Amino acid sequence: MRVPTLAVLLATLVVMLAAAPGLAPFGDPTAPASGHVAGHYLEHAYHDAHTPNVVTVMIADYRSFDTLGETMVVFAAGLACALMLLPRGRRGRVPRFLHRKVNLIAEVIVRIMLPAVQIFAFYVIFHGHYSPGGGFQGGALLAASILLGRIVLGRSRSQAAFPTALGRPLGAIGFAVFAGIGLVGFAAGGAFLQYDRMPFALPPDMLRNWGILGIELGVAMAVMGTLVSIFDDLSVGGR
Amino acid sequence: MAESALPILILLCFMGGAVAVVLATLRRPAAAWPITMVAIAAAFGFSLRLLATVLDGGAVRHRLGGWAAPIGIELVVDGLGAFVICVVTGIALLVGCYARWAVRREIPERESTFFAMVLVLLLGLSGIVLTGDLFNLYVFFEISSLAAYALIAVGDKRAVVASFRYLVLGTLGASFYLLGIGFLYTLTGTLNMADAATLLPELAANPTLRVSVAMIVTGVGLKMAIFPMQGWLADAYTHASTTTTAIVAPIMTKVSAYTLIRVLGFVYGFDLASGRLPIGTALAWLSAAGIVVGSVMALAQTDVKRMLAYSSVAQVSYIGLGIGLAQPWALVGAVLHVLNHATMKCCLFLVTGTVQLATGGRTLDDYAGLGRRMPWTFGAFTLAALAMIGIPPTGGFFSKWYLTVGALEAGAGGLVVVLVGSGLLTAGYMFRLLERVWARPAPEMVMRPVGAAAIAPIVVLGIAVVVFGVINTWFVTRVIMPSLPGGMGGGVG
Amino acid sequence: MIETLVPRWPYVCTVVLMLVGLYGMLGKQNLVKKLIGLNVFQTAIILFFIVQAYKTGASVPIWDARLGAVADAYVNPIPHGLMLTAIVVSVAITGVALALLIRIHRNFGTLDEPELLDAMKRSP
Amino acid sequence: MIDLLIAGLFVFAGVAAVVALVVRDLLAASVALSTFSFIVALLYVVMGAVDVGFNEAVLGAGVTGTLFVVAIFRTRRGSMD
Repeated sequence: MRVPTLAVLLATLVVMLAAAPGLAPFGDPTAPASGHVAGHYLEHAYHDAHTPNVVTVMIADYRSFDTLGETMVVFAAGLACALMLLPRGRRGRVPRFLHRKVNLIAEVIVRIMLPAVQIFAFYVIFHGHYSPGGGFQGGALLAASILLGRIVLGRSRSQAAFPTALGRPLGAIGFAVFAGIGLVGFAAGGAFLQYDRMPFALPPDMLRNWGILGIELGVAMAVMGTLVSIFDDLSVGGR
Repeated sequence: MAESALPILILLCFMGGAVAVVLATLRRPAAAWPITMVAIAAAFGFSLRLLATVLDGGAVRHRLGGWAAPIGIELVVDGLGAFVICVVTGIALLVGCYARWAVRREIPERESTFFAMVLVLLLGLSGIVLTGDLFNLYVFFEISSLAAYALIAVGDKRAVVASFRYLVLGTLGASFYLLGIGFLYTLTGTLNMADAATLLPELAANPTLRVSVAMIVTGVGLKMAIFPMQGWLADAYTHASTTTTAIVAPIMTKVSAYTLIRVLGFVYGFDLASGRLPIGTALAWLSAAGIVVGSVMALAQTDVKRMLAYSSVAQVSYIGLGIGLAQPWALVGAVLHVLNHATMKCCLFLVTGTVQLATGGRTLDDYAGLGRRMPWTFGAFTLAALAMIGIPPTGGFFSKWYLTVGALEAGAGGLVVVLVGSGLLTAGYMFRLLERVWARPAPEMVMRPVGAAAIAPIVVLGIAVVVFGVINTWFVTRVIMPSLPGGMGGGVG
Repeated sequence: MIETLVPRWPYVCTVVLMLVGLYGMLGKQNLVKKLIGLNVFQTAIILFFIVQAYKTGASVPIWDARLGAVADAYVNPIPHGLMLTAIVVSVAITGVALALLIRIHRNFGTLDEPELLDAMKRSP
Repeated sequence: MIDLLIAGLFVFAGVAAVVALVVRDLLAASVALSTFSFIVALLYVVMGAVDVGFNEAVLGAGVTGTLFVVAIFRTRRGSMD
């Protein structure tokens, strides 16, 4: 190991250990971080958005702008891969592991698994209000099912299920859905992403509930489209 | 504090622009540039409007989702923020005008993705400036960095290696920043900047607080290329494509510098940040070292773009020095230098790009006699170069003047020596170049034509360098002083 | 020293993981290894946040009629929400970095730092 | 009891991380990285962060691993260290 590396490692170790005395002990329920804003979230989230999962309310309502930025990060990563690896390869010049002979056992198993994975993914998206999960996890599961198809079922069949050219536009549309839902309340005179100002005849907590579901769908579309497009760019792009 | 929709409108311009570019270019690839320009122009208009609003009525905010501050995220803009956002969008508008010509020549097949990526970069940088939430700032930090990695990778053959190095170090910096706000959060339970600022003074004796300051300064300093973390910058700027360098170099490090001012000045407060751990002094002296190293390295280069990249290290360190001194005049100089350095560095990099695209030349000797072949371009170049050295009445003189006054008032004689000495070094490498440009005979060679749309932004920037120098007192008294942290502006008198 | 560290032992564990990641990023010569180090480092930071959110004996932050809206009954949800974002960011960065690695390999034919420096010297 | 579980998972995570950095076969290293992510996802769940654990399992262990494998197939499998 070279000297500068060792110096950085030692410096980090010393600094991190120097911070220890000011931190709350492990599992301390009275830690300062647990009061203040966190206490407010835990006590009001269900009342505010009619949604039991506090983390979902937090990322999709209280701090939804972070999530919008995060969706932009994913979308930007897709764009970045495209910028670096375009033009994508011509047909027939895909790497060997993507078009070797299809293995019958793998194919049968994957064909049984795929619908299950996709149904589970939709469950994760729509049930994110009540249980762990939401747009990111569901979108990533949908993308994973497509990737599984890409690897096992061969190029032509997996392209028929989800063409490569669809990936990035789907990402853009997902992001637009998210921002568009934010704009509805904004156009009605509220703040950006203020769901309870959306012009529907529902109580505020139900409006937020529906707003959260809408942006989860947008996130899922963006994540699914972008992850598939990143995979396609990495596997066949840039030759 | 007044409510205003302007901050979010600026961000929506860039978000909408990026999505529109991706969707519109599926059918019409030529639509990328016009959409980009409309988005940037609208954002610039909103920024000017925002500056006017803030100067009239004080800071404004926008509560996202309608949630009040520590519960939700809010965008907060004061005089400094409005000033920096105007610099960012203004520079972007000028580079955008230039970009159509350059991108068509350098990377025609990737035009649409490139412009979408530029909008994402601008979204990230504007978000950093506008947000009032520490974690939201991290998200925008990553958006801008991600876009910058991709844009830098589009360049010559070695650009990808430079970009990868930048990615590793940049992610390390962002991670340190995240760790810093993690400590801050465990101490205070909040992520809102204003809320944290009210909670922190009680915790002054806490060792974790000092570690969190150190982590944040290290993380942001890495993005800002403060010595000894400047290694990534020169390669990244040298090998990236013309448009990338012209847009990344002037504004990206400046936005990081502004982040540092905000976190140190407004969240921790300079007194608290420097208590028992001399963060400010360390930053000032490291910046001084960066100024020397950057200037000396610039003197050693023969590749003009690389020379300017090293000079960026030195110039950004001027800003770091002003922040480190935490003295009112020095801060005025630092903020003013954000504007001046952005203007002149943008002008210089646009000229090197134009020369590279028109003649293929990169080294000092390739510039021999070009002054007569491209009089307008090199007229502006000369003004910007004089501003780099710090010759009155250009803007560069005044920002360095305020910095020197600040260093004298703070009693740091050694730093004054560094500031003056670095001016001499800058004069050394700039006059070496200007002598070749103007005093050598014009070369006999065929040059590709340069469009008027490419020359116009360069000339505008060259004039702006002088204008900003002449009207600098307006910036100082109207914009910067009223919004210095902790009522420091009153102390300047 | 020891008496401050023992009650905070999971924090010390995350610091160790952080150092492992940092070593991979700075000490390894292969670029893929650097990237793996980066991933470990980021994961360690996420772990740090989650460790800070933990409360002994508290439930997961999903509202439960039996527990009611009592803040002390649930784990702190804020670091969880923040780290969801951080995980997605780290995956996005990894994707971009891998795209860069493919380009570097195409341009210079290697991903090992010493060979890469040689190849860069040889190419114009 | 739960502390013991957390400690054990930390040990496994550390071992997986070190293995990911030490093996010379990059494919094995990326598998080790996925393992590391998966163990860390379990740690999150044990500490009550169910959403984060789910996300880490899907994105960190699943998608990242796949992307690594694809990139390694297109570059080189061996590493000098």
